[in-house]
Amino acid sequence: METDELIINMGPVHPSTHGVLRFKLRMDGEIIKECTPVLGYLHRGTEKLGEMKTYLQFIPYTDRLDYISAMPNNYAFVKAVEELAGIEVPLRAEYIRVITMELNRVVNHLVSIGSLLMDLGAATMIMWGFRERENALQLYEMLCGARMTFNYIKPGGVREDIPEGFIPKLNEFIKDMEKRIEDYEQLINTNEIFMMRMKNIGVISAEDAINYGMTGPTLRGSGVNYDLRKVEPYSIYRDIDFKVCVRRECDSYARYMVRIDEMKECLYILRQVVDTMPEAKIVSNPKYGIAPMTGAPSAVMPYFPRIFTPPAGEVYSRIEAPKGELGFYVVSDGTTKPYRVKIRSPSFCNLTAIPGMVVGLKIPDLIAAFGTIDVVLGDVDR
Amino acid sequence: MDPVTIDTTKIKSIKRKPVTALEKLEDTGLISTVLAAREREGLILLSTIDQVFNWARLSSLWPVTSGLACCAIEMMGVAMAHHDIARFGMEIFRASPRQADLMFVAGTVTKRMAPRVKQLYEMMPDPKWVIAVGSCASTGGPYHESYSVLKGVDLIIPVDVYIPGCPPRPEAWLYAIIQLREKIKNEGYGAKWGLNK
Amino acid sequence: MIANAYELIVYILTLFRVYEPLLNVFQALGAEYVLRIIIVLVEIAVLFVFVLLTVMFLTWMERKVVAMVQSRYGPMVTGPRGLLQPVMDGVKLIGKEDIIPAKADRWIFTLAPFIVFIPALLVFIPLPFGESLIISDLRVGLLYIIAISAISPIAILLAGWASNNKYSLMGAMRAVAQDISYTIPLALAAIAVVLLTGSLSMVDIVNAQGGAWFGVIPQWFIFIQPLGFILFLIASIAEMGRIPFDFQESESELVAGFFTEYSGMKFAMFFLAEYAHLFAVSGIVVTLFLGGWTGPVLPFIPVQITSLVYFLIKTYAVIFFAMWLRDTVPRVRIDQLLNLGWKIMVPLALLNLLVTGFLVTAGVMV
Amino acid sequence: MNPAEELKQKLPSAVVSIGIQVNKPMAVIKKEELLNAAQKVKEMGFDHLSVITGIDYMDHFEVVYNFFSYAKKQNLALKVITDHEDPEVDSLTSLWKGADWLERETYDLVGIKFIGHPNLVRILLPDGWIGHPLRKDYDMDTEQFVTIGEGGEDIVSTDGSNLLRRK
Amino acid sequence: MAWISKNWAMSGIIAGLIVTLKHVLHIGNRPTVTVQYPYERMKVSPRFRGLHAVDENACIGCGICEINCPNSTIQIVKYNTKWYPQVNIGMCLFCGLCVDVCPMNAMKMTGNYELADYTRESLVYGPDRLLFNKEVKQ
Repeated sequence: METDELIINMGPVHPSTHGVLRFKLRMDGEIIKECTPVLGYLHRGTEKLGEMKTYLQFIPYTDRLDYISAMPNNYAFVKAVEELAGIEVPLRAEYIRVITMELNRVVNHLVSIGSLLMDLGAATMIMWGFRERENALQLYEMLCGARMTFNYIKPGGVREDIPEGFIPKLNEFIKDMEKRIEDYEQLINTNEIFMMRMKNIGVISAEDAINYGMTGPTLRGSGVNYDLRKVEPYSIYRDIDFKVCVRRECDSYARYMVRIDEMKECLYILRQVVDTMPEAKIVSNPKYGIAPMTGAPSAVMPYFPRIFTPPAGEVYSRIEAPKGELGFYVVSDGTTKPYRVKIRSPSFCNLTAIPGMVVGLKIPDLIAAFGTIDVVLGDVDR
Repeated sequence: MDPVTIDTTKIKSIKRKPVTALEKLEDTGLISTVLAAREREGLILLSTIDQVFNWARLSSLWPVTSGLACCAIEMMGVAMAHHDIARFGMEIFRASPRQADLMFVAGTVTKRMAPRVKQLYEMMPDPKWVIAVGSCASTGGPYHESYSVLKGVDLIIPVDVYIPGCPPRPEAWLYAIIQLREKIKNEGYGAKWGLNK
Repeated sequence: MIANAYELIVYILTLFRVYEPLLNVFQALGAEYVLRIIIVLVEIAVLFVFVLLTVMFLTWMERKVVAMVQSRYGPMVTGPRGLLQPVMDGVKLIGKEDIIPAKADRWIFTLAPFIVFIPALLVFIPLPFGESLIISDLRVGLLYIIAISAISPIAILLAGWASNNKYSLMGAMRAVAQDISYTIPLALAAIAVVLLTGSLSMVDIVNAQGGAWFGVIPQWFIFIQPLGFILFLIASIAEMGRIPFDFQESESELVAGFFTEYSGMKFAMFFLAEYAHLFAVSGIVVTLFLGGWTGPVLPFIPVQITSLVYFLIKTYAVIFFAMWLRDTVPRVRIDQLLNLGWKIMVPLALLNLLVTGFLVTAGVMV
Repeated sequence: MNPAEELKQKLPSAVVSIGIQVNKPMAVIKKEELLNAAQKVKEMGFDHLSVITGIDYMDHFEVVYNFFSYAKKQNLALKVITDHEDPEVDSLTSLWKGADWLERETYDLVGIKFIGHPNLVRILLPDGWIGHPLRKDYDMDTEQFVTIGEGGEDIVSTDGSNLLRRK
Repeated sequence: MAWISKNWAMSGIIAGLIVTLKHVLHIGNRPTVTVQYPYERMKVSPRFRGLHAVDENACIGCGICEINCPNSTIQIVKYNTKWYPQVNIGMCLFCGLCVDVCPMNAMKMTGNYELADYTRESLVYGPDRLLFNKEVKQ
């Protein structure tokens, strides 16, 4: 009998590609023979814009790379610039940065798990995830006035000190969140249908994962104990006690469980940071840049530079973003604008592994595996 | 006001098969009847039908799932528990454009995506509306200097309501939806086909 | 004893003393059958309106239940608590442009929604809504229902094929595979009930569950046939095509399944058929296993009304369960679904049938 | 001893110079010896290829590879300098599968060709796009439009009349 | 068959059903959280970055905001004999850089987010819509 191979295009506008990704699938019946992701539907030329903007003007653009967790993006770029210029950051500013970044990790994992479950057909989890995310966003709005695109972390500190009433609300959020995570676990973790869909699907061994350049929860789901916060501690992570969540099953379920564990770990970190936060209300480096001229609302108004010229040189600096290793390669020629900004985005490198992971599986498995890789198209296409 | 006379003989002499939706509707003679009635302000019944249809349309705007970029996350946020677009009967995000009435252009329309957005719009059945969300869709926004971004989605499809913001907060979306509802409420029957002008 | 809805209408008319004069008028014209036809048409009209209203209410209820699970409100703006929302959706869909894709098979594309919709209505004919509230008490009622339900896969296949879209075709294929593999355990589980009652008539099945043990526990077949009930429930959820078994329109995999290309009124008909089917199947579950319209008889209220209320309460409980389940679980994979159907449900249903057969022959049951 | 010096000891012919990239050791490699050096680097335990960056310096191109070792927890950067006319370096896809897309991206945006890459086509921009945007001499004034062809492929042209609405 | 023998109780699904039922019945601090927008509003933080506002007396029309804007949203235009910024909020990033750099603290961002409009031209907010007067407010 003669059979014909079916070519299916999933996307670019498809409900389960989390944005505008397209999969070109060569199918044999329901089995995927070959999967080719087609990218670039959200390619906005951020790297080119980086060469056209000054350092400070480029910070808002970093927000729009990985728009679910924008704070680590902000921080990664600022960290690169700070390393380049050798700026010291006040301790309180570092604490605030860590609070925002860990909060963002929780938000990111909520969205990631929620959209994974929605793709699998259970719409409830995403609603619950976004319900808690909304509370976190209100905290962000208190802090920096925006919900998703913060422009909060600046070279030498943060934009503003934390407002009054922030810490109690944060504590309330942490307490609430711990209960909610129990709910999620009860709803999903042991669900037989969920296990059936996730176990032994999208298996990638540790060697392959390293070879593909996967990082973050996807790598830790394959049993590699690797977290930049531990390996190359930046900011104040050296002083914080936390453990790296690792699972050895290498499948989609392991990656999902890593995310759940990481959320709990984030809450643990947040509690610590809030408890040990220094009192001195200095959130920017006064040696660097100029103070506001007139009518400053308070004495603790942060100082940050208006025109910023790091010395010539190049730096590659990376952090552990919620999705994996986020790096910025910044080349400076001593002017106000970077000469070249290269973004090493975790989603792009993690997505590399998809074609190898899904051959021989079915479309629903592709969706499950893809959901646990957790990509954001703004981060992939930049 | 003089009654509008419809010369049906002229229409029949053309003898062309109606192709587009507009021609089909004209073929039934409904539009011209309604328009004539509106002109004369005599037939209250027909304008009531207008109102009923407008009411139905504004009450059940089903959006097509077409998240493009950052704003898509806020679009999900609008649909979720805290803001709950379902109160307006809009939570049915149809994956297939054939069953949708409203398109949120939520995010940056890149050059590569532009023909697809246009195709998606063309696949939607009339009457249909478009809301351009955020700076990117309105004017190109942050990326309007970029080589690969379209400077505003209204260059390729007609837009009814623009929402500024980057991304706009969910209340701003709901405000825009209320604005759109106001707009639909005041539309004539043939409004989407440009006949009541 | 009033056997069915026709006799009920006659009875009511007689009660108001209009039946005799009417009959006389028609007899004088020599056209007695016209009156019969009119009464039957009235019956069908009432049924149709009832089904339409139920479907509208069900869509509203579905949205509200989902909203409640997800800590939000659901439709609120249109009408009180959003009750007018389904009406608005319907009116809007009527006013939409009707697109037939250029590459589609025009005739089949147009025909398919009707072929889906009509069986969804026909299923209601032998379904007893209450004491004597039945259009026609067919002697082969259960068989008829299963046979009529088997038409919808054909229509779905037609729709998927005619759309000329890969997603539609795949959705249709899956739907057909699913329907076929789940009709068998469904029928086998139902046959066990038939063995107990010895009749295919729905009214007989309900009447067999009328009694009570110790005067308290109702003699519903769910207690005699727990395994059969679970199998029937799972199979009927699969037949309805709801999460966790909604392959026909699994949004995240195949854009909207077999009705991807449908718009306007044709899409509305699929929608109507889906919810009518949901109500019908829940009604069948109630009839077969939950005692149908039986319940405590109240004084001063006609038994027709109380029985209808009991039936509706039970049916909505089953529907609520289906909606509740939908909000909790993800969907299974198509091959897992077929595995479940053929390798687990069919053998279990056969086992159940075997045991029931033994017990009935031995005279332990009934 | 930092890994760049170690590499220089092992492959003295390949390493032009060693330096420091803020706090990461860096070695400048001869263009012809890149594959050799990468092989050696992988043997030294640098199993994670973090990023490939192509930089246009008007008169020459630089390609920078950043590596990390999971076992030793060390960083290493390799730099290759190519001429501006016909920038070509060896592909590392045989050693790291993850290099595949990174190289395609560098080819797409900077225009550096990778010899031996199995599928060196544009990844972010559609096929047929004129110019490589991250080069300093990229023409930002000419707008390019994309339309969809018969088979769903992208067609690039500078004429947007099919796409744009008549105003 | 092996699968069913392990999972015949479906305890995971039943646990899930219990959680969702708790939400339906609002048991244990699981309330309905919806804020019904046109009738109720969320409290907007004082730092919220919404529509711009320019202090009429403080602004000196220096144009620092114009140069510092990442995507040339702001233009300085003449209005009533003085120069004031004009903001095209249809292009604005709402990043707050203009507020940060203003030497006179004249630029502010208000909590106004209800900005949707029917035309693209009406999104250009000239000084007539941006200016506010401190004295009048007090």
